[in-house]
Amino acid sequence: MIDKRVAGPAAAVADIHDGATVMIGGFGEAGSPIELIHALIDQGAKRLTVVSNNTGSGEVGLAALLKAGRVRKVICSFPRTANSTVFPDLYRRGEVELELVPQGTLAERIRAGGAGIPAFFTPTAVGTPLAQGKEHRLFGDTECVLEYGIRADFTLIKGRCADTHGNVLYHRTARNFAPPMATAAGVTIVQVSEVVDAGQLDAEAIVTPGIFVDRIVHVPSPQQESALIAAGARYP
Amino acid sequence: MIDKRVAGPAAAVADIHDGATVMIGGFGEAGSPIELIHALIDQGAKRLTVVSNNTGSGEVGLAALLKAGRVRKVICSFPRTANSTVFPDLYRRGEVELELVPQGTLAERIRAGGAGIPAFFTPTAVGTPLAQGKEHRLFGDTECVLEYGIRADFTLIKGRCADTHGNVLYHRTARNFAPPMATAAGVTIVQVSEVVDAGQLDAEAIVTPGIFVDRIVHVPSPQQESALIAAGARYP
Amino acid sequence: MTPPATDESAAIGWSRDDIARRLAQDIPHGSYVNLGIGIPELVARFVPEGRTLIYHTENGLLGMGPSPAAGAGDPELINAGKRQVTMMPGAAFFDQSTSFAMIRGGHLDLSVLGALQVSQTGDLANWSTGEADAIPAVGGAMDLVAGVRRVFVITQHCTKEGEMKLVGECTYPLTGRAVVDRVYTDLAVIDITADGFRVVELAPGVGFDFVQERTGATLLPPIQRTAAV
Amino acid sequence: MTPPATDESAAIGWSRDDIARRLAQDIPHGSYVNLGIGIPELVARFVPEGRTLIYHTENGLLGMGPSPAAGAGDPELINAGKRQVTMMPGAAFFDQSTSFAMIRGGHLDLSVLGALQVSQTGDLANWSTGEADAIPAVGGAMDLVAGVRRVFVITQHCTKEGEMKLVGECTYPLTGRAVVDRVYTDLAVIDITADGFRVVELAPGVGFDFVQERTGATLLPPIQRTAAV
Repeated sequence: MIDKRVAGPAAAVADIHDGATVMIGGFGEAGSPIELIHALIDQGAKRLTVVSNNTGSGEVGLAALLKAGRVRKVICSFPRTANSTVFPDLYRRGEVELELVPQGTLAERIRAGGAGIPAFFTPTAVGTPLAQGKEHRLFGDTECVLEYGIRADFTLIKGRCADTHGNVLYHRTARNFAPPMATAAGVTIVQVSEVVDAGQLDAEAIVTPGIFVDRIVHVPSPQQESALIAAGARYP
Repeated sequence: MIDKRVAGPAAAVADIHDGATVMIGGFGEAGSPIELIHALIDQGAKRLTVVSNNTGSGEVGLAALLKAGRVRKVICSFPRTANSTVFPDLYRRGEVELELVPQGTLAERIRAGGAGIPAFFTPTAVGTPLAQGKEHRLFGDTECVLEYGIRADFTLIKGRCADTHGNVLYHRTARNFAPPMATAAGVTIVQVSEVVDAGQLDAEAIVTPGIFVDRIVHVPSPQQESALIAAGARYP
Repeated sequence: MTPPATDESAAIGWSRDDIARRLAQDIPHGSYVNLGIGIPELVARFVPEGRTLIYHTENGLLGMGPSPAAGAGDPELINAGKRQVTMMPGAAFFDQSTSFAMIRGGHLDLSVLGALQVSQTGDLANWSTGEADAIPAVGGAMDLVAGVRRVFVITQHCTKEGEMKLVGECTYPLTGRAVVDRVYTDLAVIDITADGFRVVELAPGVGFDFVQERTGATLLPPIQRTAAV
Repeated sequence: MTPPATDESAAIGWSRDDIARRLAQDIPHGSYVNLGIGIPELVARFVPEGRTLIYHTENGLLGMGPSPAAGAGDPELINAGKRQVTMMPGAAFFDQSTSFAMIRGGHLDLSVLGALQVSQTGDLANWSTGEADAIPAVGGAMDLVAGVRRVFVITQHCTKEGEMKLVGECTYPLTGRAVVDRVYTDLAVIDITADGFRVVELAPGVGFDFVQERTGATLLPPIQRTAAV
């Protein structure tokens, strides 16, 4: 019998090492695996490189991980949002490195990392500062830049429901970066609010097949970033 | 209101021009859009380039299109199967050109074509005859070859169910090449055995979003290649 | 570059709603459309009766609907601006790599974006003013302009400070090169052509010279449609 | 190259079932496995009690089960050999680009394949004999050997005609270069190491020299495991 459940968030992230590259799902608060991030803060790993579309809001979740000084570098497309002050402060003080990547190029680089494609050409960003220093090549009339796949040591994502084999379903626009990130890490950890036995999900409707998932954490009632911020919460 | 249904297979393929590149879904008989292929035979377009994983069996479907002399070139990974005689005969007589592509590279080239990625590097086929003459590059310890995206003028695929917006669900391993092919053509035509109103499908479970589909043809009882061959059928 | 000092410009020409309404007229029925955050979102309110557009939001939804009723929202059903939205019949969810495959692969018919500057060759600058202290953030803007079939810009003709936004060459960092097809401002609708800016239509009561004075490159006059040639 | 003429070779060593059974012992519980068409498929019959393997078929199914009962099959639920199969609890369907992302991206633990030739550096030839009149067909073999973490070959040690299949250098067109980890034949289990072929285990009653005579490159003897070093 195959059962990828682990005891809880702490057990799931216990082996994330100092200096690890960690992909973290979410677009804004949608899909942010807050319980896994908080467990990672408790666990204490340092000098992390974080791959995530944003940098969190308030002082919970991803922003709290940054605030705790655990992140050396962020690879993302949009590091500021309405309630985001932690990253901007760190960045202005020179305490965190930023690799800014267009959102679609970020998604494609992650997919490529997971699909064994070391590099690809894309027309996105040609003629902009984000293409500077990159290899260019013309395809027909379209100038492109060469972009490289990204892989991580760990991926932390949030799903809605998983079976014990690690097949995952998501909730609406919380899906966002989770499926490609699930494919691109040595160890993929997913928190879900529901776990069912293998065979309970429709094989036609599975979004992330279990082969991409290593550990399942059951978090029955995940917290929502905006609700925590509205309540004035900070972590830890 | 948006409704992408067309009257039938003949109407769906009416504008496929001589010399067109046509992607045809299916892995063996699973997912082969036989009714659309037969309509294309009736329609008469010539000098086609066909992108498909196989070359059909017996003298129905894809094999019948080849037998009718409509295909100038085939891009595929596996052009022979148990009951396939049409393609081998044409190939040995020098009457059809073959571009042989590893199956995964074929799938990725089609996806790239649909995703606006003109080219990508892959380790597949390095050191083999299929890598000869291709640009090589080393990424870390892994030597790779450069492969190019493929696009087509038309894609013909089979789904199980579509809504009027063109959102498509598939049946088991009949899915195979249909989702990437749907993205990679100027005009994508899907035959399905069931059509429902927009809003009747679960938005979380849609495999091919409607943006990739141009025409829906309702074929309530599609024929199965093996059954036709067992019955001694030939087309036309 | 600063146009002639004047206080009139706010009072004349199209209002923001007018610009959005004018732009909406140019979107065919059945189009797949991505509306940028802010003013571009206004366009959805003015789609002519009888036309259905399908809205794409790059964070993973096709068939996006308007904001939910108060209290009925879902914090995980949001748009690219991270605001809660709804879904229409026929909607589909997908991941980010699929969403940007739609964009980069040319599957969307139209992207409507705001601008800091648009050049006469269609260069767009809309993501960064290049200030040293700014936090750089690009999101999906570069992908949209590189991939979507047509790119419309909706913007005030000049900034609040009176700086020209339609220019010979952008001074802000680019979002994309030669990507804009048409610009809709409070003063005019202007195409980017091989010859540069060409006026398609002037706002009511706005003269050609008035617009030219507020534009940082030569404006070509509308092409006259004659009854017979 | 032809080994010493003998009629014994068919009678001694492991049967095809034996080879499959021996190979199956080396696959850990929970592995994601792709079995090639033909002899490799036998492996699934001999998985030791208490282990669950998850079978991938590259045409788009993870969690493939055995052949259906007569008359219970679905012509659109097939394996890579285009034979009807079933699905196990926990199965998932996906498209070809996802299926080969699994393969190329190193997500599968093991690929078991047949061979025409395997070289002492792990080159594999298994898709073409290079005959002029043959219809070239490759399928997913090149993707599997390039991407899957471990590649096991299961094969007779020599062809029916007595030609060696384990060779110094392949003469048939390659499927992949330096891709094979281990070979299971009727005579022995042999690792591909940095030093060449190394015998891991001999079939009962089969001597080292007997295997060496039937192998087209130097065989290294098994590494002796001593109780203490």
